[in-house]
Amino acid sequence: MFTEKVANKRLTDEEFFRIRREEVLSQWETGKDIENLQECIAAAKELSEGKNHALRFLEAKRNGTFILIPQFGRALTEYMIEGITYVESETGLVPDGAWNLYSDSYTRKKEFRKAAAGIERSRKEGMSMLNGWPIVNFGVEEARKITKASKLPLHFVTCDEDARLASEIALAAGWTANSVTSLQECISHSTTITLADEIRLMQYDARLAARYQEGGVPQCPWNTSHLTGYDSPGYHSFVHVSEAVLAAEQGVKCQFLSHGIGMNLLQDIAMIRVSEKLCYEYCARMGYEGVEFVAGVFPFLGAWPPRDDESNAMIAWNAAIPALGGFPGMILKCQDEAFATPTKEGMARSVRLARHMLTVMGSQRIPESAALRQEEAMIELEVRTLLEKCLEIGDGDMAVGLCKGVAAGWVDTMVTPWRHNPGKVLLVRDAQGAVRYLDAGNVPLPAEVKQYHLAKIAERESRDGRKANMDMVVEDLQFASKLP
Amino acid sequence: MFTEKVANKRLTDEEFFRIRREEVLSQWETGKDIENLQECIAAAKELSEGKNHALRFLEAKRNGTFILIPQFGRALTEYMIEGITYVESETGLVPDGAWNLYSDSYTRKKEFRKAAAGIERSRKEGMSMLNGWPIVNFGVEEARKITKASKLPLHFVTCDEDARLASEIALAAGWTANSVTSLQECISHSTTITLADEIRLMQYDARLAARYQEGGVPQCPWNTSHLTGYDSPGYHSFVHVSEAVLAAEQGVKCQFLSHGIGMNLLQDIAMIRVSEKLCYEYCARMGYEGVEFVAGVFPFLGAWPPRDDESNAMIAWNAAIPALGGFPGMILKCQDEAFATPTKEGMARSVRLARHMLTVMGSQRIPESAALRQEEAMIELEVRTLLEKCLEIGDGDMAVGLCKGVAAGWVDTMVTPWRHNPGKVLLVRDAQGAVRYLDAGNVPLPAEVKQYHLAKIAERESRDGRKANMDMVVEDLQFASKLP
Amino acid sequence: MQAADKHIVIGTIGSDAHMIGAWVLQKGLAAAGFGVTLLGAAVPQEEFVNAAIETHADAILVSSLYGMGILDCEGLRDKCVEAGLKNILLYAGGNVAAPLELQSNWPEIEKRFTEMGFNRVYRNTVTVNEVVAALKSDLGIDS
Amino acid sequence: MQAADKHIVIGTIGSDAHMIGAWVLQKGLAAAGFGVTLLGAAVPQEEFVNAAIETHADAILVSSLYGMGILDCEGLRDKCVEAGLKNILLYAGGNVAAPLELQSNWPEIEKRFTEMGFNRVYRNTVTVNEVVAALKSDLGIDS
Ligand code: B12
Ligand code: B12
Repeated sequence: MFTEKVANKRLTDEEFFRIRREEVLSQWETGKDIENLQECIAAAKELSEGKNHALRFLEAKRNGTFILIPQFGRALTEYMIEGITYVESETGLVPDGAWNLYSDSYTRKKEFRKAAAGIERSRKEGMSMLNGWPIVNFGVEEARKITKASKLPLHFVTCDEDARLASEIALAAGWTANSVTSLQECISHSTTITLADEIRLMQYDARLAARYQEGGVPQCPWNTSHLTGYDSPGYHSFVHVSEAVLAAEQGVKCQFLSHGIGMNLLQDIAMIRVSEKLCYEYCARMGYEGVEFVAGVFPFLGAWPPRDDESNAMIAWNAAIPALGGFPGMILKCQDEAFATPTKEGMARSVRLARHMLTVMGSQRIPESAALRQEEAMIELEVRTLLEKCLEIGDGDMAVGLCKGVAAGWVDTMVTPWRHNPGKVLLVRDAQGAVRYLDAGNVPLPAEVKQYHLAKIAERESRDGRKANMDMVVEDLQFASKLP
Repeated sequence: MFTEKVANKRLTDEEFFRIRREEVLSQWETGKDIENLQECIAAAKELSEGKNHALRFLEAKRNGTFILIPQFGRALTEYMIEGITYVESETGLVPDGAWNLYSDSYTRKKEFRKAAAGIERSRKEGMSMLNGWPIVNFGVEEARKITKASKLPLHFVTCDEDARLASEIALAAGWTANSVTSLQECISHSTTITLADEIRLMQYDARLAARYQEGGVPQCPWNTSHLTGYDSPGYHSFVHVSEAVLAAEQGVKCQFLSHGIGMNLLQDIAMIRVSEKLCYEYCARMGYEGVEFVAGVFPFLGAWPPRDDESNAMIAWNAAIPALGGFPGMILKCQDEAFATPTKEGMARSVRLARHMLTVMGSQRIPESAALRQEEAMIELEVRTLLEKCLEIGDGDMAVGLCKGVAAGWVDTMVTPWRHNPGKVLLVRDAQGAVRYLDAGNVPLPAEVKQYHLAKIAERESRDGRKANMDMVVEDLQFASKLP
Repeated sequence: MQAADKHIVIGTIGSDAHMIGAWVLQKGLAAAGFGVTLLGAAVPQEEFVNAAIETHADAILVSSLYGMGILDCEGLRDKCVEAGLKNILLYAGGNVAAPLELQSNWPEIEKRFTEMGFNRVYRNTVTVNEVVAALKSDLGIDS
Repeated sequence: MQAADKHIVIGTIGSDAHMIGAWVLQKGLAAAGFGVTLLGAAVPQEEFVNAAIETHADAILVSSLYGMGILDCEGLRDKCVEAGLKNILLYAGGNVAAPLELQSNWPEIEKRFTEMGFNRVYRNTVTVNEVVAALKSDLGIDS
């Protein structure tokens, strides 16, 4: 597909429009409805009035308030509208909310024919047989119906390799956040694509967002580290900073940093602080000016418990962490998490629960402490080492360095479907439930960091009276889904 | 009723048995079934085997683990047994649980005839028409049925002025914790009784617990600051320490410190640390040796929200605080809180939720920090000042000092039904949701503490753009019960 | 007719120690212009009646939170009638029943309180404004 | 007959990227003595069949987590039959349906998978031990 070598360089107008014409709009028939980019931008400007993601999130950051972000995705437009309006009207989500909307996985793999069959099937069965909304099949006018039905900023999860057409349609519909990822997508959702190819695809998405921004529709694409649910905090931050730099090069001016968390209060807060700090620092250092970052939390991405009561605990604790950390974006999973795509009732319940967490604890913050500083220092050391090595090996080019790092085996994490991942890393939880490297593989952890992790694991070993090993790794994967 | 002056002195055997005969056992016909104290102690020893409150709680404290404590109280014995066995079997509460069991309020006011009518009425209606289990009407054999039905330590809420007969029956049934309170009872549940009378009544309860302990049945009576739900943390700690000293004088060797909390993480943790520390310190100073204290949290005693989702948030956050504080006792309210006495289904759901909080966060603790130290220092200063003033004015006698303090108007709190409370104090929440003195009345707050509170209130005033006043006080009473 | 011409007696009945609700209510009614006497907590029926006579009250607001409101309120209307307060308004409010099954069956609760001679009964989710509006309407006050 | 004589192919079907379940399952089955081939995630039907032929597999365990398992599994039995694997055991497991209404109607799910020619279908609450026991029973292994 892509033969050129990758580089962290802004797409020229010429390239952008060539790709747009040849590779993107032609993917499916609905591409033709958005041929005129100027018109799309003008329409988006109007449609997103009063519910712009970037403006609302930056405002929340300034004011120290929170935005609750439920998720939703169903096969048919009417289900989408029904769900969105239900939650908005039943929960008081407006105005301090936003939406994280999903396409189905066929769409995310460009299997539009399968998605079409899924739409038909859903109509026939009278329920959603797809795990999200097939935006490409439905096209921009349908998407605009959703925009109009909601009072809130909309983000569309445009990921899984090539989501360029989905991005085009979402932004043309007045949704004000797509996804600007890269390594994240490979690790979470891919098997064979190369990182270089993924980066090239995502450069387009980023450049597209930047064009809308430049055209007067502020954008806040999501820079995420949702990953597999079982990754080191340092790896998360590394993913964020590298993605930040790549998106900034394309002209993106505001990014939402959606961090998958491990549910260890101190470690998660430390991780997010390090990410945010280094996103600013590295962008500034590489000459990208005026780029803003808004930090957020995506609830634990590992296995959830299959019962309401335990899920309620998960929802609460996953909300308590951003609250105590003071991170404005609180994405929500719901009580249906272990079973099926969220129902509207489930999302409403989850919004109400999280909202009340904010009512009772929303202004409380974790105090500064030596323990938090230490956790931050350890993560920062890990992330800086990886970033510097990337820049070094890539001759100052983050994209090149990233690709080389994966190929050389020192950019690594655990249990991903992605075949190019080295897969030597093993992680377990320590005595406080923080995530630690049992085996760092070829990740160039500074000796100090490595020792810190091993010492923490040793604490657990002595508490539990057994050695950390593969069995413990497997058990830990399921620690939060177990019922008594 | 009591003509003698109060003093913090152990009841002599002679006094104890005279009171027992003349004032306690004769209160109701079931008193005669427990005439022989030696036999009662022997029976209790056997019945409490393997589920002793003191032993289990001290063990949890040593191991850094938690005990979940649901509550229950219904009019009929069969309802009690049904509820207890349901929760124990549906939640995995055994072995790391205990029960907080309630009598009805008629029993707590010695209105045994009304309680009898309530029993009849409940039978007729086929549901519980009393807000708890009328232990005195039912007597010791019925109570023993409950002991046998449960696998866990049982605490009986023996309070509301004169609960001496209830205490006698509960302990004779092998329940291993009654209540040793005093000012707490006046503030929470009383209108006209004098503090001196209340202390005298509670001295009997404490001495009774000590006798069981001396007879080989370890006891862990509850020393509580449940109060009204709207009291300063310093007042809470002060209540605990004063109660600790009074109970220790009677020979009580282990006390469970059940703190009503305000739901401000730092302030609550600081309060509990101060209480525990000063309980040890003052008991040692007054010569009571080998007294142990186990700290716990009673969920917010102010108004709860009238919907499940918001109640789930309350349950979660009220569990997170003892978890992060490392306090072994986690008492639970449930989703029924705003409406009616807890159902067994509600208690089971709440246990499962809290248990999963422990699964995901149970080994995480709040780190030491300057902010926490400052909060502790402020509370400690307040409490020490009150305690010292009591001892000074009481000539070294805590009971006398307490009574004089109330009479003189410098022992004071807010919105209690107790007519002897001075009632000049007004509390509001600050910008972080911590409870602060808007008006300290005649409470001898050190100037430093007073200024600290006012400065904190000023932060909120400037955030909210309005002055703190009575309206704010009234609003704050309901801050956690409001739905959007 | 004005709120200031009307007097209301409020208290928590029986052995019930909850008094925050009544306290909040009193502040709200006073702010709405009513004359209000707050009797506090654990108030016997007789005391309600005596206070109503003494203050020439137009309404008695009985608060009951602890779950035994039905038992505690039985006979209050009779006592009012005996004392010559046949037509005095009687409201109850709070958490009037202990079991959730009854508490969540509100038509049944209303039926029982009507049978006991109460004019209105309210859940604890009622707002002060709703209570003020009901009083004004029942007492013929222009709003 | 022993577990070591039996070979199992495991993978996640369709466009599904979830592979932790299959990975955990593989470890469990291997520990129980089975020969196991793990195909990873996003495995097309053809690849399952080819791997089964290649490894002389006795069972194919299809994992599907992302909610479109019904759509992805249709036709797999036919492909097996065509390839001469008429009697190979077919199990499915995970979160096989997207809507909660279907996912929580398990008899309906079982009916559908039976109609599709699957021998068993499991929810995601199944334990590895239960899967091992079913395989042993279906494959006639002494336990
Ligand atoms: C605070 C509180 C306490 C405090 C009371 C402090 C005080 N000084 O008042 C303390 C901790 C002392 C306490 C003690 C007990 N409590 Co309590 N308490 C509560 C709690 C948490 C909040 C009540 C409150 O203050 N709300 C805030 C105020 C502003 O609202 P409100 O009282 O509902 O009043 C409003 C409305 O109801 C209405 N209203 C009230 N009265 C009236 C009357 C009329 C005529 C009208 C129109 C309107 C009206 O207007 C008010 C203002 O908006 C409730 C549960 C809840 N609701 O969250 C339990 C609750 C009321 N308590 C309960 C019980 C059982 C007890 C105890 C027996 C012990 C126990 N098992 O916990 C003791 C009572 C002992 C005794 N002798 O009475 C139960 C009652 C169960 C039931 N009804 O079936 C409840 C519901 C908790 C529960 N689910 O178990 N409690
Ligand atoms: C971890 C996870 C992810 C990770 C996957 C990482 C990885 N490398 O595998 C990430 C974050 C990448 C991810 C992505 C997505 N996910 Co996901 N994910 C989960 C989650 C939280 C846990 C799954 C897990 O790993 N469990 C732990 C393992 C050990 O258990 P298990 O997978 O259930 O497997 C066990 C059993 O099911 C059984 N089993 C499994 N397969 C088989 C097969 C047979 C034959 C047998 C007998 C038994 C069996 O044995 C296994 C071992 O015990 C679940 C929700 C949950 N369950 O908590 C959602 C969930 C599966 N994901 C879901 C979705 C929709 C997605 C996405 C489409 C995006 C989105 N909307 O979130 C993408 C998928 C993109 C794609 N192309 O596939 C949905 C599926 C909805 C549905 N079925 O209706 C779920 C249920 C969440 C939800 N409620 O929305 N996800």
